[in-house]
Amino acid sequence: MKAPGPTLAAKAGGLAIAGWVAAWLLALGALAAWRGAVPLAPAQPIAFPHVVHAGRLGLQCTFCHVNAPRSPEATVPPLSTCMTCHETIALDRPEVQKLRGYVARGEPVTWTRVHTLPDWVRFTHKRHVRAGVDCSACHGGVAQMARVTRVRPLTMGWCIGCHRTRGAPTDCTTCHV
Amino acid sequence: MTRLEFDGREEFLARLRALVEAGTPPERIRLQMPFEVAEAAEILGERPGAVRFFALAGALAGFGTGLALTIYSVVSFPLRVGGKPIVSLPPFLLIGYLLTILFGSLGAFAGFLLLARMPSPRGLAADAELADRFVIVVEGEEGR
Amino acid sequence: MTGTRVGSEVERDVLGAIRRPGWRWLLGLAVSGLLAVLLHVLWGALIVRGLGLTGLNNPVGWAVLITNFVFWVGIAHSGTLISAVLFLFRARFRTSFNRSAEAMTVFAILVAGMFPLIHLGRVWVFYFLLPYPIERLIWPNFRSPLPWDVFAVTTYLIVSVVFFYVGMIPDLALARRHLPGLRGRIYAVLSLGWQGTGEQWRHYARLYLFLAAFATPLVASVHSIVSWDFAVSIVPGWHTTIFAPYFVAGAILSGTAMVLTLSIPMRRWLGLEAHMPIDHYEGIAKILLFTSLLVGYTYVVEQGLSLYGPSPFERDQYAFRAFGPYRGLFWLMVVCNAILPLTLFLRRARRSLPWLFVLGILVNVGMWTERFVLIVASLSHDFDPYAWGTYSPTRYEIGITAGSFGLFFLFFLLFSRLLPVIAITESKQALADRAGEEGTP
Amino acid sequence: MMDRRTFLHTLGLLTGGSALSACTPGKDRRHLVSALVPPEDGVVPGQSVWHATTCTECPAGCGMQVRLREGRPVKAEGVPGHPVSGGGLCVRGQASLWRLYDPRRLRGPQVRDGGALRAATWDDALSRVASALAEARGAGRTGAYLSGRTTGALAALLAESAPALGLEWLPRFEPFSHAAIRRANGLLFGAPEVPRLDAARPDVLLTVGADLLETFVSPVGLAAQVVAGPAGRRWWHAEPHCSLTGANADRRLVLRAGSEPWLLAWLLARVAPSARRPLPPAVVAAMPRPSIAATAEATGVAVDALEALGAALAAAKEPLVVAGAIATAAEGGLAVAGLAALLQWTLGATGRTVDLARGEGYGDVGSLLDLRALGERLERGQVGVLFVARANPVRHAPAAWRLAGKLAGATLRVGLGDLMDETLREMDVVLPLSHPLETWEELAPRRGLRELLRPAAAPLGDTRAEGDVLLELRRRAGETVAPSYQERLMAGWRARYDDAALRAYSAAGWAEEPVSGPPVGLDAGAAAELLRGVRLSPPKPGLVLVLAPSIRSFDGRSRALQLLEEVPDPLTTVTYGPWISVAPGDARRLGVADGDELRVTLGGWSAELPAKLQPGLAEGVFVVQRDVLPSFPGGMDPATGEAICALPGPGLERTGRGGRMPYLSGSPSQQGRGLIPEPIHRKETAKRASLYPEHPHPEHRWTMAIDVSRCIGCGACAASCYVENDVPVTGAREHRLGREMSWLRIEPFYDAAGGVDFLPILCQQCHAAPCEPVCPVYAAYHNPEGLNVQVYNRCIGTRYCSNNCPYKVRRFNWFDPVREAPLDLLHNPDLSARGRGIMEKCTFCVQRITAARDRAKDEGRAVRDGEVVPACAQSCPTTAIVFGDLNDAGSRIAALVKAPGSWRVFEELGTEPSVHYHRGGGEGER
Repeated sequence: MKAPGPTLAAKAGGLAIAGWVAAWLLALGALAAWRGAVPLAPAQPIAFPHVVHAGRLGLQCTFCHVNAPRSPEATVPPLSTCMTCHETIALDRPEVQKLRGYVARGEPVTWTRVHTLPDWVRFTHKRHVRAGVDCSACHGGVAQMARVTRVRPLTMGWCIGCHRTRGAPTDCTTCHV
Repeated sequence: MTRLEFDGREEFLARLRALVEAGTPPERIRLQMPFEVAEAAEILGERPGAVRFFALAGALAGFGTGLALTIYSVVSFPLRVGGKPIVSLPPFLLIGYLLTILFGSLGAFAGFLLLARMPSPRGLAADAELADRFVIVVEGEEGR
Repeated sequence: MTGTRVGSEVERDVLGAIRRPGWRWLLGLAVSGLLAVLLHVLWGALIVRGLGLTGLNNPVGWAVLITNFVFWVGIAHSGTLISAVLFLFRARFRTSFNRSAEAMTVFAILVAGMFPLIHLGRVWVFYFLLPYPIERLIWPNFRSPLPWDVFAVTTYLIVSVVFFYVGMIPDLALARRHLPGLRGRIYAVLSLGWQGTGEQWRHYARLYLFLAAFATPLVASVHSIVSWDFAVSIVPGWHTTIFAPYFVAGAILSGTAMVLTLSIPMRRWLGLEAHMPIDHYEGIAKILLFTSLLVGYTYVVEQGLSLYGPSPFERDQYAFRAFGPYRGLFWLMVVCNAILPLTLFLRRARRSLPWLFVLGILVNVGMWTERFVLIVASLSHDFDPYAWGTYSPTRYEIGITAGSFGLFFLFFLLFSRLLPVIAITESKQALADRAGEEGTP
Repeated sequence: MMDRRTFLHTLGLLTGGSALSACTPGKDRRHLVSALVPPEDGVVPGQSVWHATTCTECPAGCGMQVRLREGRPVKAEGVPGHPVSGGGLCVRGQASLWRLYDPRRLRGPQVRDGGALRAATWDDALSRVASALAEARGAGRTGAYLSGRTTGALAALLAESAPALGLEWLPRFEPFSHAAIRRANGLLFGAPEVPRLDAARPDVLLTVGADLLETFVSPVGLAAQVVAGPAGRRWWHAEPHCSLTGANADRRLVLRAGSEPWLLAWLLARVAPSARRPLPPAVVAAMPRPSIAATAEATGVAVDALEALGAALAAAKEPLVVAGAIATAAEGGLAVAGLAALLQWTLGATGRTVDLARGEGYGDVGSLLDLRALGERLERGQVGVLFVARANPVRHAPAAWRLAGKLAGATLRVGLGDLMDETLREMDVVLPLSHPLETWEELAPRRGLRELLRPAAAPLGDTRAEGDVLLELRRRAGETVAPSYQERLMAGWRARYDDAALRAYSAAGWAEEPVSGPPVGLDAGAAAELLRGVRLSPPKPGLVLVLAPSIRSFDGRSRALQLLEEVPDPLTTVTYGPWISVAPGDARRLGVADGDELRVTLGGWSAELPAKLQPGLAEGVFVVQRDVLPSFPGGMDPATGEAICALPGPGLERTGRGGRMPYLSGSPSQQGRGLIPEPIHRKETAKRASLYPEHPHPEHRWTMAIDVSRCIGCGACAASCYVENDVPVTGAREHRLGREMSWLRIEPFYDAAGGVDFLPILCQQCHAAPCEPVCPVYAAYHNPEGLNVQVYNRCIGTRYCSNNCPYKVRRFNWFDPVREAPLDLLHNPDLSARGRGIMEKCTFCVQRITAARDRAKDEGRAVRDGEVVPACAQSCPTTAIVFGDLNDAGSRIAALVKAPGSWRVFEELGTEPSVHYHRGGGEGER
């Protein structure tokens, strides 16, 4: 009862300590992993090129996103809006044919959100648009994008920064109710 | 160089005193002790080390940090709670006080390591000697 | 007789203890290890399912978990007291206990520190509490006592660890010499290559002095700050100015009691009777008695203030404690903390290790109940009669409490085998001093 | 004549979120959907639309407006200025949305197959019914159609459909049939009606049994009237037990059960000589004249109390006596109703505050007599197909009748309803009815009033409107009928209204038409006859068990809705499960405490109920709310057909079982802590004692004032808050642990005399809030508009704020709040997410403040006074809650806060709450 002693003690001790530390590291790791990451430029069911519509054709954002100035949600246009032109225009393009396919099948198109905020943030497009904030302030130069990409951080600090510079309210209830 | 070893503290001190009175320059005397003997330093006429300055620096830094942190935090994002003023010093002083102690002790420790040249490779060497007796080493001229 | 001979005895026995793990030790290790695991499992359940698994409810938002926090922070106190304060007062009996007391301090803070986290509703965002420049641009609220806790406990932990470690450096160097092979190397590295040269000793002495000087105010401040978690609020029974001294006294009482509870068996099982003489225990017993008197006094003053004061809420509250559903615990706390320790006025009691051991346990039972009564009774009977309600713990809280003891003893058992449990170098010095006094008439 | 589209549009059929509009997925934050075509005009996603419709949780027919978001009703509120309800909506009305989304709602037809009910298709179920009808016709057996009270368009359809299907439409079955009152009025005035009351005008009001504030005919409207009574109005209420109505009366007289005739007879004799409308000599001759001593002896009411009452009634300018409910639901109920009617007549109330010409339209409601007759016919096998629609006779018929068994006498039993109940369980075919918010309907709850119901949501299950079922059955019988009930209704409206009228009707949700009835006259002979029939027998001594109606579930029809169990009973604060109220004295005698179980026996009937002490209660009286009983233990008064609800001589014994029961109040009394200072002196506005400087509220300073003299404790505000703010509904287990989540609660405080004060407590939005500084992360802070904001996503759940809140209004999410589908659709999209581990609380409906500010900004103006109405204030039937901006000097709130006698709870703590309480203008006698 002497030789095995120290090694045993050391082993047991080492294990216990290691286990405890590991548990903590694990917890912290899980913590770091805990956030719903959103891809910056997700693929869309139809590769709608803003660069053509908003860029080359120079359509206003609100031409399609009609609700932006009058509703909290900008909303994407119904397919009927697309069809006003694409009944006749660019019928040969594969993406346009995709679109017509959806319409023919009577199936709504489900886009992947690029700019999204957590459930605990209340954002209203109406107020921002009416305050004269340019769409690109948050959405970046969509008019130059073939595929819409999130270029702004959309973090709280970023929001507050802009609110402060523009003298907009920074009371918590402005965004968190 | 000469090396003297003692079992008892008293003999050790007596001999050390003798050496110094005999005119051996203190800087040529190296000691090793199993525990601290304050008198030894006195005999060699060494003044208390510089650890205290590190401690002081740490303490002041801590207090400053505490106040700066707290005050900046409320000024940068002022929020009204319980009708209290935005800059409410009493609690902030508390933070300052705690950081004083924290930085102070860490400063002192850092200072000690620096001054005592620790961790020292020589001390870590497998054959590093550690006296459980009192040792006086007097280095000869060639020692330098 | 000269210092070194006796000194080397200490050295042999203490470092020898590192080698011999008895079956008692292994058993203890296993039991406390299991309890520690239980603690983390139950905590996991709380995180996944929610704090509803506890018995907490609407008026009573804090209970056993916070009780444990206060309790363990209290335990942590005697460590600093014995090592720092007694060092400054040059109390000789300190040398038998300071090492284990310091270890106890460190472990108790580690355990205590877990509880504020355990009782958080959303522990996964605990970092909101930490003051670092986050992208949200928003900081912790330094006007709230909880960030004070964060700072106080962290400071206390770090300072205690440093103090504990610095005090151990020379002994680690010794251990390195006694243990061959890998473990020797480990101790060597831990000792940072200490050689005990005059130069090192000179700075070391200054450092130790300063650490003691810094740690001493912490004894008073840390538990005062913990007490302000309650005193700063407006809850009847919490909102009193006496809380800071009241808590500090209580903390030292429980800490000292824990020292007895731990060191008496340790002394026996590690065969250190020679180096932990009864006289030293008598010294500890005196501290226990003194703090117990303080605590008893605060009990009286607390009730007195409530009766004297203008607030009907306060008056009702103290009546509720003494005669309400928690009266059993209330009187238990009075007996354990303020009455039983009075036996220590008798020299025989002070010198009887069995009694000191039992008393140590009883006092800690009393101190735990004190915190429980203080927290739960006050919350369950505050301002609005409609909102009154009582609380009783569930098996989750009981399990976590047991687990916290497991974790603490796990740490302590490991310490008792892996590190020198008595300050060898200091003992040597003490012995030398005594020898010197005897030698020089 | 407008074209069909504009017609539909006018009816709001095509406006935002109506049943037909494309409903966009509300919660999905990961995707966006491009529909094929734009939604119908008017739909702007993320904006709410309010639909005016009608509440159907009880027969009163209060106005209800429903808020629609993304095609789903998310909130119900009262219609301001509505002729029935006057603008409030009661706790049951709030819960009607829970009925719409109730997970246990019948999703499709069921038919009985060898004992058990099994799901079936409509076609299958209906063809069964049709063939059974054909058979019965062949066998010459007329069927019976038993329904709950039915008015308006559906009544018209039933009246013509029943004969067409070979059915007899039996008198309507209502547990609260008010049969005695109708019988008496029929005898005395030839008008067998429940009169429409005007409780706002009387300066002296005596209610005997009639629980105006709970279930009596039209409680929301009556409550609004009662609190609006003239200054100095005195209101006596006489009853054996202690009801919410009694608790709110200026003076409650505890009558010995069954002694009501004594009281009324004595009063009649007392006031008749000096009355403004003298009684005919024959009547005077027949009048019983009990001595005051005998009356006091029999009723247990002190002589001087009687004197005071008699004198007050005699001297009153506008006296009103109402007897009903518990007072008429007993042997001799007819005498009670008759005496009360004569008092009304001779005191001059009839024709003024008691309107028989424009009655409540209960003429076609039957009574238990009709139900018994049906039972006998069933036993004799004279009934063909039996329909039971929207009624639960099995549960409400006296248990002794064993009605369930007798139902077997019909050839086929067809049940129509929305939730499975005791009656539907006995049926062979169960046809699920759509919720009133899923269908078109038109009600006429009282004579001269039409109310519109229109679909606010697409049906959640495979359900149909009763009208469509009837039409379909007639179609199958070979008739040619309207293609759908909707078409039939619309045809009716097209014929009745022009463009403008329809718009008005649609916008308001109701339309009133002048009704002229002949002035009623007293039939002296009948009156004398009735008086001679009055038996003044001494009431039976001993214990009495009172089966009281429940404000939370009316006669039990709303019992299935969990929200109504989550909201506590006003007097006992019991939430879940049955209980029996026991007077403290009796509790001592029986040796029971709260939660101890009692076995109650009445003849063969027995039930085990946990006891709850109720201080206001007279000794010897035990109260059980009749909605919680599985079966009805009482009998029937053969004279009127009313159920007998005051039952003498119950056996009571402890079972020995017991335990924590779910009630919320920690103490029935204020413990002298002066939450409601008593008496209230005009106190100088206390100087603000604080070291800190007053902090500014530059823009708004939101403040609330609550009139405790108007608060009747009905709980509508609490229910409204639950729905508006998605407050988690936690259930009995959590309530037992003391973990209710209500943001707003009403605290009943009993005084020594057994009087009750109700104190609504919500977050007081303190200016020096104790909860704020203790939060380590600024989740709780004070915003510049005076709100004590709780930022949910910042909260880490230390619960320190709740500990430090003197009002204990903060609620912690102990678990993740879960709602069984489809209840999860009942969700206010304006709120940010909350979940496990988060502290939540009232913030004066900050989402509504934000919405109002948004509206104001759009219109480039400031927020108007009264524009922001929190959910609680909106629903309050008695408008006890006023909300506004204290910075606006002209606002109502500013005036109320300054008013003398206004106080704040625990003001001495220096928390400076933003909720001010006051006792209105006149102090009650309480």
